[in-house]
Amino acid sequence: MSTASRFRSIEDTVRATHGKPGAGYWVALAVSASVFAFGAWAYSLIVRSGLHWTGLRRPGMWGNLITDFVFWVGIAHSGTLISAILFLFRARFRTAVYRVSEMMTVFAVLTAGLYPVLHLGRPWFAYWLFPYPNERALWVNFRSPLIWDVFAVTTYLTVSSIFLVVGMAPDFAALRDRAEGWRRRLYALLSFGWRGTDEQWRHYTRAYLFFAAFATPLVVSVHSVVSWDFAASVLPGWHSTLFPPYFVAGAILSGVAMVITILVPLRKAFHLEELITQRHVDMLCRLVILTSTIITYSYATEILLTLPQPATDPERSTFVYRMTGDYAPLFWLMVACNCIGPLLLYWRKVRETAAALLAVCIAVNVGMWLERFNIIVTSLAHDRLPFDWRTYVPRWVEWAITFGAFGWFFMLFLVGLKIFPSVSISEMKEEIAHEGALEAGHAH
Amino acid sequence: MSDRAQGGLPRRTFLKIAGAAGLAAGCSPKAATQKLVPLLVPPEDIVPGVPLYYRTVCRECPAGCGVTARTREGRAVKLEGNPEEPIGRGALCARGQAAVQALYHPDRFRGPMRRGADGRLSPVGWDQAEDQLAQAIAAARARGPGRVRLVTRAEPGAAGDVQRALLAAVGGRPADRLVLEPLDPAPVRAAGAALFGRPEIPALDLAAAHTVVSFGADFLESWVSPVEYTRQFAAGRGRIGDDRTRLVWVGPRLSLTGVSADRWLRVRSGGELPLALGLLRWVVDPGNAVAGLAPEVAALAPALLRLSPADLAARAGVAAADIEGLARELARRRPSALLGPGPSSQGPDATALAAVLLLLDLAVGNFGRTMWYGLDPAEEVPSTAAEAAALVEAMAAGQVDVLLAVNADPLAALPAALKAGEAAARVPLVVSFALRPDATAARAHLILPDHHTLESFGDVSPRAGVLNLAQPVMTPLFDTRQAVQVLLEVAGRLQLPAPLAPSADPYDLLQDRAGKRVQQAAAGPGADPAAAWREALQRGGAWSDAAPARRLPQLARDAAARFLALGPAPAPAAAGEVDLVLFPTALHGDGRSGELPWLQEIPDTLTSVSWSPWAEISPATAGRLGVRSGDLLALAGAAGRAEVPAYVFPGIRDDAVAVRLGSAEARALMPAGLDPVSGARAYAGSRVALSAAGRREPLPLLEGSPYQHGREIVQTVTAAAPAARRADLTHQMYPEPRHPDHRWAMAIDLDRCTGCEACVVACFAENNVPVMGAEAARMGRYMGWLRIERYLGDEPGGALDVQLLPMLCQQCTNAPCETVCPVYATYHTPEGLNAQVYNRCVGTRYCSNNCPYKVRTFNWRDPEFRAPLPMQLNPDVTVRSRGVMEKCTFCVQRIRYAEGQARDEGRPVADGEIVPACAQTCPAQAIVFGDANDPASRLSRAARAPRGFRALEEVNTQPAITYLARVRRAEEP
Amino acid sequence: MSCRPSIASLLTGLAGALALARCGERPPPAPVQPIVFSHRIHAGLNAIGCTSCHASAEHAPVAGIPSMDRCRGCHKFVKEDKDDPAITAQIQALLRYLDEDKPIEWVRVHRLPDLVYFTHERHVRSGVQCSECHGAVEKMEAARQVAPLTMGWCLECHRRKQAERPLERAHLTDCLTCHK
Amino acid sequence: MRTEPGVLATFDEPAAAARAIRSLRGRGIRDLHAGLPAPFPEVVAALGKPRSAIDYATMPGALLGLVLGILLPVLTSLSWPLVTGGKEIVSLPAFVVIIFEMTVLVGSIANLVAVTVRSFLGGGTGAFPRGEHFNGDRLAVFAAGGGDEAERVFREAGALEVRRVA
Repeated sequence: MSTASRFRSIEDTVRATHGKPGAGYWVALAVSASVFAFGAWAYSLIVRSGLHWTGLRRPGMWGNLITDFVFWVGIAHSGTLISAILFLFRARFRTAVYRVSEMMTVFAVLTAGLYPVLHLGRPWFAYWLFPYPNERALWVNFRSPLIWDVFAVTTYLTVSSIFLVVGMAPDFAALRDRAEGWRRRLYALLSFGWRGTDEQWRHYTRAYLFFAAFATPLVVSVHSVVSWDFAASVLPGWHSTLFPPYFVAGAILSGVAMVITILVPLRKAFHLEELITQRHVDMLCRLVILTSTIITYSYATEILLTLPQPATDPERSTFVYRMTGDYAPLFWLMVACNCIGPLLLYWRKVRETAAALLAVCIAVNVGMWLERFNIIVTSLAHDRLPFDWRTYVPRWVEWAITFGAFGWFFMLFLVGLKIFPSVSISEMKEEIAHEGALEAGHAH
Repeated sequence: MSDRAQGGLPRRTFLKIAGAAGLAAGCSPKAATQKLVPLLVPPEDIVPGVPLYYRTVCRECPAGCGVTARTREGRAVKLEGNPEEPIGRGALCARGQAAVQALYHPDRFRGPMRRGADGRLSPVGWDQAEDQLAQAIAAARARGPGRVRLVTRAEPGAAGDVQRALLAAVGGRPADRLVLEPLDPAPVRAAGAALFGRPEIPALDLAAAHTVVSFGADFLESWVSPVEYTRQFAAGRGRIGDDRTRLVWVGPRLSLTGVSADRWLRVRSGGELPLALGLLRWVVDPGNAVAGLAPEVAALAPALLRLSPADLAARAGVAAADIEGLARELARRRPSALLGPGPSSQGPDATALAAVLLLLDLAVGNFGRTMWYGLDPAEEVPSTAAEAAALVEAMAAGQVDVLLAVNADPLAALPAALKAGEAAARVPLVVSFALRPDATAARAHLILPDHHTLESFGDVSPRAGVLNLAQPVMTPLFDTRQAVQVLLEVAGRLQLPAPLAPSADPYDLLQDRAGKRVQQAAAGPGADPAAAWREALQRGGAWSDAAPARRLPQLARDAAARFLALGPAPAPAAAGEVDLVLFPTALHGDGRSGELPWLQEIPDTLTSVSWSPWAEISPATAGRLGVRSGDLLALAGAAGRAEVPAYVFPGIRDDAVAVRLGSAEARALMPAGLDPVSGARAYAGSRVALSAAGRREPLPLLEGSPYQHGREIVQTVTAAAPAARRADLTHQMYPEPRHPDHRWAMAIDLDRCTGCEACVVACFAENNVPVMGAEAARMGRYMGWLRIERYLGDEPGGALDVQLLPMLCQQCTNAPCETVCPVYATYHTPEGLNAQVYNRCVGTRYCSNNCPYKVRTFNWRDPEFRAPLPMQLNPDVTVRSRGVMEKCTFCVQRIRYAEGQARDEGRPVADGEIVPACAQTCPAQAIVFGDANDPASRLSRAARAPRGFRALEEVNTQPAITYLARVRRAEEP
Repeated sequence: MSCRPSIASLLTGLAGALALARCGERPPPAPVQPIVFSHRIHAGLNAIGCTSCHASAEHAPVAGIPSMDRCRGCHKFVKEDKDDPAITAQIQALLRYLDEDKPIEWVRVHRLPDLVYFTHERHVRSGVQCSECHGAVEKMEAARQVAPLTMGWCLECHRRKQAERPLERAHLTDCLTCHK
Repeated sequence: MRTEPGVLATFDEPAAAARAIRSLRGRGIRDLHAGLPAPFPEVVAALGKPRSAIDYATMPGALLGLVLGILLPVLTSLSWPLVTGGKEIVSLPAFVVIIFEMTVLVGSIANLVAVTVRSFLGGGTGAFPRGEHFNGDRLAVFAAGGGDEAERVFREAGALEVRRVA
């Protein structure tokens, strides 16, 4: 089979994903859209009459919404990790999967970015969080971790979007050349007049390298900054130097798990098996196992370092409360999902049976959500003055918003799938040409 | 902030209601287009934006403290004590301050009403109303004496005279006037009468007492004159040595007063008398050779020695050693004061108890040193429960044609068992002078709403030598009329031989009585009576320190004997039966102030319950019944039954259950029984069957965990170890921020604080803290800036060691809340305040998360102030809208005001010139505020005390608030 | 502080906020008053001092608007303008109010939001001229707002004054000096 | 964009294209351009053009970001100094995050601008004939100014089609 025909077959498979959507697609889209709509309506209640709709109360001033924020920022991590870091490490297995994870990243950041605004008492003043010259001569407090957040998240959104769009330009060009009608016009637009001359490639590949170089430390920084939202406080259970690496690892774990959760059905639905092979999936599973063990280590460190403290130590008291108090079931469920579950991936059987694999990965995502919930809620519920201890239980409005975000995410994703090339065509071609060269080498 | 939240609503409502002019200028601008309505004729001394103070008197309880009312733009915004007045001395209790909410209560009657045939109330003109009443009275008068009855609160002043005169004029007997003061300690009067021929409540000077023993007398909450007693008691606290006043609490339940006690003798309900007898017996026992014993008491020894200590101890339910220990202390630490009985110990033997206590006081020589006879004017002795019962009988028997309820709500105050409601139904004309709907008004045919005290003239002399004057601090809000005036006008419509008073105008009346007195007192060479009267009105009264009768009361021969014997031992309790303890609280007293928002919203100090009644049971009892706090308990007694949510409280005996007086539940359970000697209601001495109702009604609780979990948050010191533990903060990362001119700070003496909640009410009033209601309270969304944290001990199930910690913003130097705010809504001012700029706050709520003291409250929804409550709002403080964080500001508006004054006069701010609302009103003067930069300031000196410690100091927030550790009693030898 | 999402709240970031600042700076036109009261005639031609009507400006937070009594004080005698019938007409209108003992419902010209703690006393006593904020009222027929009365505008002056004596005037730029 | 006459040859194997390019350059025909569906290393190598100099845009961008990242928090904190939590007005440790994020942000934006100029929106097409697209299954080599010789070389290298472009 000649290189050219294999090039063509790749394009065909990718173009097939843009084919006329089936009933399943429409159902999925309708479901996610309506879930999102309900969440949006639920939030409108809060805008209209205040946060009393939530289960929040002193001392638990943060709950579901912030949990969701951290969760989605976490999801957003794998994308850039896979595309940028693995690119720098020349990990070839990334080629097939990085486009999907990049799309995921951008949409996840778009989701995460909502929450800091949603949870505000006066969301209509959210723009006060940005430093802009104003008539009141007021700026923002750069000492506040929340401002670090604003910068980290916006930067991350910008860079990862650029990364995605620039990376797709050559593919759009390829699609453009074979598309008609609105698609042709759209792709012509999105390919930024790409023609694939050696000259263009020369600068493009260089620039791409730099994007990767920028994105790599950014990935690490963003979730560290998010972790500082908590670590920079004085609250027992939050104030911990371990948080940055711990959060980054957690983010990657949840992110990769999410990638798998999306890839597995995707390659079934769009018959991408020969592009996204079992080998790719295996590599991702290894990532899951690796990060999961890091997480396990972090949990252990936190607990083992505080347990020796005297029983009156608030720090210790908080951790004991986390493990034995009102929220203990959630804690142990989290341990099961994040520490035990991923170990199942050691067995090939689990990795190869889609159902089992999905189960493990979804469990990890549940676990990671719980992790953030536990960190935020249990610490707040058990601060230094026992007289103020009080638990927090999310109300239906908060759940509606939480799930609404999933609706929003998958809505974007489903639309994206029908427009974006979900596998990088040009890089696949490069791969093939490379393999071809090797075969030729053997032949002689 | 939001149009709805404030500004707009208050002002519009005010214009509608008061129609006052020039107000918009004073109130905050907000509405779209605003009208400025000029005054036609400017009243002198009302300047928009400038506070104006009036002196008047508090009528929320018989103590009759003096009041200073702060008014703005002609409306009362806050009540404070009158510093010149000898009883309150500038302090005012929770109930006293809440009176302003009765003034602005949304439910107030807008004018006189008459109940039509359809049973519905409809407005009526004053003339018609008074005519109707006059005719009814005339008719009743014709049918003989006793057909017209009048129920009133104690009125030691002109109002009382008028009432008596009116009844007399229509041929009534003195008994036709029922003075309803449910908590009046009649047994003390009766005992005084029996022993010394003095039917009085002795005046106290607890400051002189070394040991105070209270037999159920909650003198720091509601007993007789709580503000005065608290001040006296606190004077002897805050010291380490042996001269520190010690308090011993005797009773089956640890009341809030008991919390201030150094020792709690857990007698069983009804065990107070045996205990008192035990003390007396020990004291007079020649074997113990107590020196300096009053001979006439010593003479009682033979009778007393007949009692066996063991038996007494058994009857009291305490160890004989405890009785002896206390007796020794009384013998050693003189003078002392033995107080009682109070409602929770006022049983069928109340007079005997009172008598024995008086004998003890006499024995150890307390008379003339800590207590005196001769200061109780006794001009308005409240009626006894027996008389109240008689009235109800008369009503039920149809012997009453006209019932006048003046500032009294008999239907709510009397036990349900008396069925006063049904009885009232048989009275042809019930007239209520209530300000707003109450139980009596609900059955009244005619409602003639009285002025609020703050709208009326009057005089109160709670004690010989004390004449407190009430005067209007603002024009009446509604078409109401002062009760005395109505009564006089009604009298005017009866063809009486002579008018009761020269004029029906309350001011004339005041002058005619109080005015004359003052002018006589001022009479003499070179004196100007008129000026004296003017001055009296300005200062809020006329006070002469009438020298109390120094001579000791003479014990009447053989009078004591009858009190020295014990009745038969009470029958053992049947299974499931426990003693019923009814107690008043500092916030509700006898419950007369009704459902005022602040008093409802602010949690009870001991239980942290708000908005709901509760029944206190011990953990053991709870375990036996298998209930936890919030489960409904069914209480069934001889008087009646009630279902109340349980509150599990280690501060009560296993064989007792306690319910707050003034609640409908307490009324239902209140025994109709009396103390036969004094005729007082026997609140104690009855039993109820206790069972779990099987339903649950979660209590709105403020507390999370009531235990300190070994964290030593609230510290205590002893004579042995007089210094509090301080964290080592020598290693600092940053230099401390400089405070160039001032550093405002506060010191709170936990040895003085009694947890009376007066400071909390003051804070609500001063800072427009919103009342969010029961649902929010249940949800834990209490908005108070200042809360009194109450710890029951170290660990659950551990020793009971109640500690109070008033918790408010600590105004930290290194405030964790400040760094995390993204928009500088909170920051550290050059004067050391932790500022909160509401209009900059976007509501991330991170500051609250990062606050170790959790003193920041968040506006989950827009607060609602029902008209005319907005008129009480302090114009110097915004009402915060939903979505913003708020917290204690050290009353920055007061700081600003004082600094402005000082700048005008070109002088520095003087020490003690700035007083936050909480410190101002504290009856115990436990709160000191001042400039920490000035080493000589009262604050600096207080904060330097070795007892001083800071909350969670190890977090290195460097709070501006120093707590002075409570002093634990040194063990008795 | 406004609780309803203003238009500016919808577009976040620089552009929107600057737009907000702009519209904040334009003072509104003079409102229509129930009767045409001419500051020019009173304060200008007749040179009546500000505080002789706005009496409490020097010793109270609010300057206060003159009571009807104060109007009567002069207009007991001044009942017409010989050479200007228009003015006479206005005086007649005022006299009608006075006869009926009705207050004139003036439309408010200067408004500060409730979150601001502003006191005339402090400003007047520290030597700020009325005209610095209210403009040349004595030249106005109908009083109108000339200054934007925005925070930036207040701050500009506060900073200027503070710069004169930085040490003892530190509080001039403290948030709590103006916000309650 | 100048279009000059030359020879355009299309291949289906990068290797073949690379071979052709090498022999052409051997013959002194150096003005060569390629249209590639992917950056095939061998072809790029054969063309032997210098490494892209896009760094010269990206690096200054990053530095500018760094400077802005320092100035923004420092100057705004000083413009209205408010003490929070007893910390210094200018507390650099807290600003590090801002500095870093700004560096990355401005750096990548500069990078984007640079690559847009050089490779997008018609940039970098050089002499490659307009209207010719090779993003699909073929790649093409264009010998600008090439004549019969170029044609022959292409055919030898196994071009699928060879044609003249006027």
